[in-house]
Amino acid sequence: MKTRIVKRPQLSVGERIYFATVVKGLLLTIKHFFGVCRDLFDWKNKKTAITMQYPEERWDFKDNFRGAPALVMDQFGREKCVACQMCEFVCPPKAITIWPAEFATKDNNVEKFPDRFEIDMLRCIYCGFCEEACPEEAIFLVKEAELVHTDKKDFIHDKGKLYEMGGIREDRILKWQHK
Amino acid sequence: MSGTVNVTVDGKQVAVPGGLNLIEAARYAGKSVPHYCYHPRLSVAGNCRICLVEIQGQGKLQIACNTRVTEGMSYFTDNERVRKAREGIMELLLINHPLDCPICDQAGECKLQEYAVEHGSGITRYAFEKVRKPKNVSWGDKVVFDSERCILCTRCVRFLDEVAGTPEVGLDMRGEKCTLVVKGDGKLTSPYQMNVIDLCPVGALTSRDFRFKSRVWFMHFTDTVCTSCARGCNVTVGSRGDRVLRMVPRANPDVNHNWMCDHGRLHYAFVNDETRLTVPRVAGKGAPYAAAIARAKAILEGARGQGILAVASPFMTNEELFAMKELLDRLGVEDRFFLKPMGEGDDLLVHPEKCPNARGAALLGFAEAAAEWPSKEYGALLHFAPHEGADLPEEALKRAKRRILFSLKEREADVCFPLTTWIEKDGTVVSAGDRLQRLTKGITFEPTLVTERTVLDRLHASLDASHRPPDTAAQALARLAAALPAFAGVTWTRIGPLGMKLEATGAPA
Amino acid sequence: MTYVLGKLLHIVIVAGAVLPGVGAVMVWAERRVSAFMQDRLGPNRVGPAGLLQPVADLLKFIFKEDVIPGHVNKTLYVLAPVMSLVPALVAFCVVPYARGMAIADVNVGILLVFAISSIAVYGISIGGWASNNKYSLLGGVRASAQMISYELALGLSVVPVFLIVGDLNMEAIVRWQKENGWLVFWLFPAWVIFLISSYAETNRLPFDLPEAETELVAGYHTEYSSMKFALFFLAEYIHMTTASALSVALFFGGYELPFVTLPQGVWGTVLSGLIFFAKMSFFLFLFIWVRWTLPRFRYDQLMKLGWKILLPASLAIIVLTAGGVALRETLK
Amino acid sequence: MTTLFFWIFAVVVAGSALLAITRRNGVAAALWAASSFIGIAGVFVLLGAYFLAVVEVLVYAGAIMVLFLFVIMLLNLREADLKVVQGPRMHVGGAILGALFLAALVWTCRRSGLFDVPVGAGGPIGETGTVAAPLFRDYVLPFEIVSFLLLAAMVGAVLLTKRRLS
Repeated sequence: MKTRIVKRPQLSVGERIYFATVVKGLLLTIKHFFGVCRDLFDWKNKKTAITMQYPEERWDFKDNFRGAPALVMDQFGREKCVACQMCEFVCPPKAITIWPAEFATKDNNVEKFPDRFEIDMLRCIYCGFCEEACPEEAIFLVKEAELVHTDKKDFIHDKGKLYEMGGIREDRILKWQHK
Repeated sequence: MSGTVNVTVDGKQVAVPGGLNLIEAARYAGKSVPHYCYHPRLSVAGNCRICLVEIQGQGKLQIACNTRVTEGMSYFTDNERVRKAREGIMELLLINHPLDCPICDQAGECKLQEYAVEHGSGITRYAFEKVRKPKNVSWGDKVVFDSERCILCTRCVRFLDEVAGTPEVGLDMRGEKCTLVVKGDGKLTSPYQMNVIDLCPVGALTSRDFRFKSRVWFMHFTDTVCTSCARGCNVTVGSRGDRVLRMVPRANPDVNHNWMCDHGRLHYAFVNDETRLTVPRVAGKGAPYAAAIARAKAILEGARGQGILAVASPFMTNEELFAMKELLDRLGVEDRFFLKPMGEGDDLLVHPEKCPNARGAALLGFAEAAAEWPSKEYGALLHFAPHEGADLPEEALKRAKRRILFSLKEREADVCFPLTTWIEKDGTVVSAGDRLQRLTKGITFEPTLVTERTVLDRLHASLDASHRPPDTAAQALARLAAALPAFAGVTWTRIGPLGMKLEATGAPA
Repeated sequence: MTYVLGKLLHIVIVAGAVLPGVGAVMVWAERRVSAFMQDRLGPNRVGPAGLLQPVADLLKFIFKEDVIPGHVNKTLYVLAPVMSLVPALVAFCVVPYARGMAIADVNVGILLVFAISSIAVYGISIGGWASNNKYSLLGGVRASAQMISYELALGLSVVPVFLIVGDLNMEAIVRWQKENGWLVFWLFPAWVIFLISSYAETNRLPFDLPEAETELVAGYHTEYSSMKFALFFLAEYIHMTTASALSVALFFGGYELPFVTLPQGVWGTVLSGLIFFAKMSFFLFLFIWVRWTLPRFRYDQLMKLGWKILLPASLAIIVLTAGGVALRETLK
Repeated sequence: MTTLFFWIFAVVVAGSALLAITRRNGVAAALWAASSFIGIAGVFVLLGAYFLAVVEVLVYAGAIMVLFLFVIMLLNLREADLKVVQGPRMHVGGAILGALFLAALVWTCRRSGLFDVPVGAGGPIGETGTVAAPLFRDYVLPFEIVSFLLLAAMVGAVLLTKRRLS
């Protein structure tokens, strides 16, 4: 490793007096100040202000955004999750709890389903491992990022809530149709 | 058959007992040969073909399970030819496999999964529609059959025929339609039928009781002993979150080989009973242990003049019985009994004594209760209620003025301590044939629960400040071994995971 | 008696409404301006353009639990915010903020301002000491050392004003500027020293070492919360107001405008007041502007600047001005 | 009115001074001293000596006592440390010295005839001009000598601390 000695830069007289640099700094800040002032009158074409007026304006999340995990149904509105508990196993903060159950009737060719499926959003770290681990493509991290509740219990998303958030996704597996 | 023969496995020379097959012989060289249909306790079928090995001097590959070692034999378990053959077998086996591992209970302990990873190629070239076979077929109220997963190894067929003695299952049809069928109405009847679930190397046979309860990788496994009868079958208990989910047999050639009865296998529901007593009750109200022990002490001291009746339970471990014996010695109690539940037995494993430690209770000086109870009136009763079976008759209970009970469920008594079950504590029991075996703690049902040995020791210490109770079951056993000649020389490590025979008792094996 | 009552009313209006009002607006302005300079928007939800934010802040301060930590010197801890606020309010009394509208028209006016604002440091130092917290103590100690260092430069920087005007009375200084032009044109270097020193005296960036949050948590007011903290806060803004007012009165012609003669009577007074407030607002804005432009000084740099640069420079300006005045007198 | 204010200030001055010398706590003592100075400034105001009043506050309360406070805070003396230097002998010695100094002061003032001058008689005393004129005109040499002495003392103090450091 070669040692490189960096010489402390020698300030010129003008810089040592500071006045020019101070004025330069003041001009820079006031430029931004007036930039935002201008933007206030023409908010649509704002140039300087970076603030987003949050509840009215919202960020357009990218498709790979990792928001809250949610369960999805196939295009026929059928449950995709088979309660294999891979997500529960892989979940680093142990946020997922599944109570598997067996269908009472044998009419369908799907045997197992989650009786209860709970994700504790106070534990969830939005890592997306559940989505990666899911062999049935039944759990996805959706663009939901605003979880505000006044009761801790509400942060435990049950099956109904998870399906409501997840909605329907085109399915390639269609395990209900044939096996 | 006798003597040793020298064989070369993958170039490594080993001496193995004569008469072994190549799978077992390979173990001596530290090699494992994959196998589905072969089971050391069943006859050889040789139909899965995954155990093919190359024997030097023989042109074709041979199945290792049905070939016995000969002097000077040299074979390869892991060369290019063998690997290629296995890969082909794996691909064939998986052609019609439904790949429903996500909902299969076998996942995680499935030989198909393991060998697919170890020996499979990872891809399939089969591009056609898979064969559909019946799924979720009920084989009675204990076993569920999935024909698509079945690889037709016939282990279950052979077990029911050769071990259980009830040949109920057979193969039906041929070729790709080949499947297992049950005789008659299609329901299994054998009291040992659930062993086929353990035997099945894939997920074709699953337990109705355990079905979808838990994935195996979530479970915590504890090696212990079944307590449903005096046989003391060695088992592995699977639990999750301090609740017992299943019991499977653990191989012990001296007790149960690889099997256990269905009754014992399903005999754990009382452990998970949420209505169990978890805190002591004093006069019908919940109380801390300290208060309950203080009350029990007062009752015992107050009853000294009037006599105390002590009734132990054959579900207690030797260490608990010894702690009780020490307490009774200290109190000078003469009348020590225990109740032995009896039932039906059979020739294979089921023992008529429906408790794990009746022999231990007898060795520790408790008398088997006769039909006639002493007609004396007692000042106090110290009674460990058995988990099941006949309890103390009502008139015997009434004969004591004060009652100190240990019970699984709440009962009317002056002091009622909660019992802990066999999976919640360490200890030893004396199984049939004077075999000393270890129980191992696997779960903590409730953190509030205190084991009986600790309660007895604390009660003892409250009566006698000089009593220094042992901390662990191993220490308690050492104390017991020092005090009783029947247990002379016994230590916790000497018993080992498979148990030992109590030589000193001189009883017939 | 009418005179006393009138004065009392005057004091109550200025100290009870005008100054806290300016402080409140400044709290809002500080947050909005700083936001704008950083391309943000700042508080804009409470009321139109967030103008009611100070009210919301005040409500929060009032309803917040008044915590007095167990380890403090209770008497001084409670007294410190008051000791900080009172001098700030009193110092404004000699400022002629409109024609004939100084609360106290004293002939040593400007010196009185310095005297009173020099006492203000007690509030900060005592607050820091009474909190019994190492960060607070360091903040208090820093405040006292910094105040003494910059008071000299501050005081000496206005001496040339007196030399030129020949009077310590504020009204007289304003009148002189009406006739001879703003003093800032005569004494620009002195004004720069005055400005820098007044930033240091008000503990504003780049001289906010007593509360340097990156080093001292929150400095002297680490242990303060609710209304007590609000008093410290208010005191700082009133000090800024006074400093701005002084700058206007001493160097920028006070309530008068050049080349314009204000009408006599009530309207003239009101107009003059508006002019004064407009000028003052610029300096208040400058305070915020500078704060969000320049980073904080290191402590040794602060001391070096005060003692080695500003003090000799202000002395030199005095000598030069005195020479100039003497020359002028001789030439007359 | 003036008399009333005079008495208020007098009580403040004397009371604060007493409290300043009796407080164990250094910070409290310094604060009482500052309060005393402000009282004195009040008395000056009553006399019409605005300049003196302002300078009293500016220099003594605003600068010197702040410096004191600075030092006291930095030293952070504890009660136990103070007991060592505050024995009964110190109290007696201090009282005697103080009494002697007071006597000398009164004696000097009486001899100079300062006590005979009626209050407020000489017009605006302590105005900027009236203070400046004697200081820079009549007594300019003694003033400068005193300044020089102070400077010498300052340089000496700095040197002393420097030597101890090295």
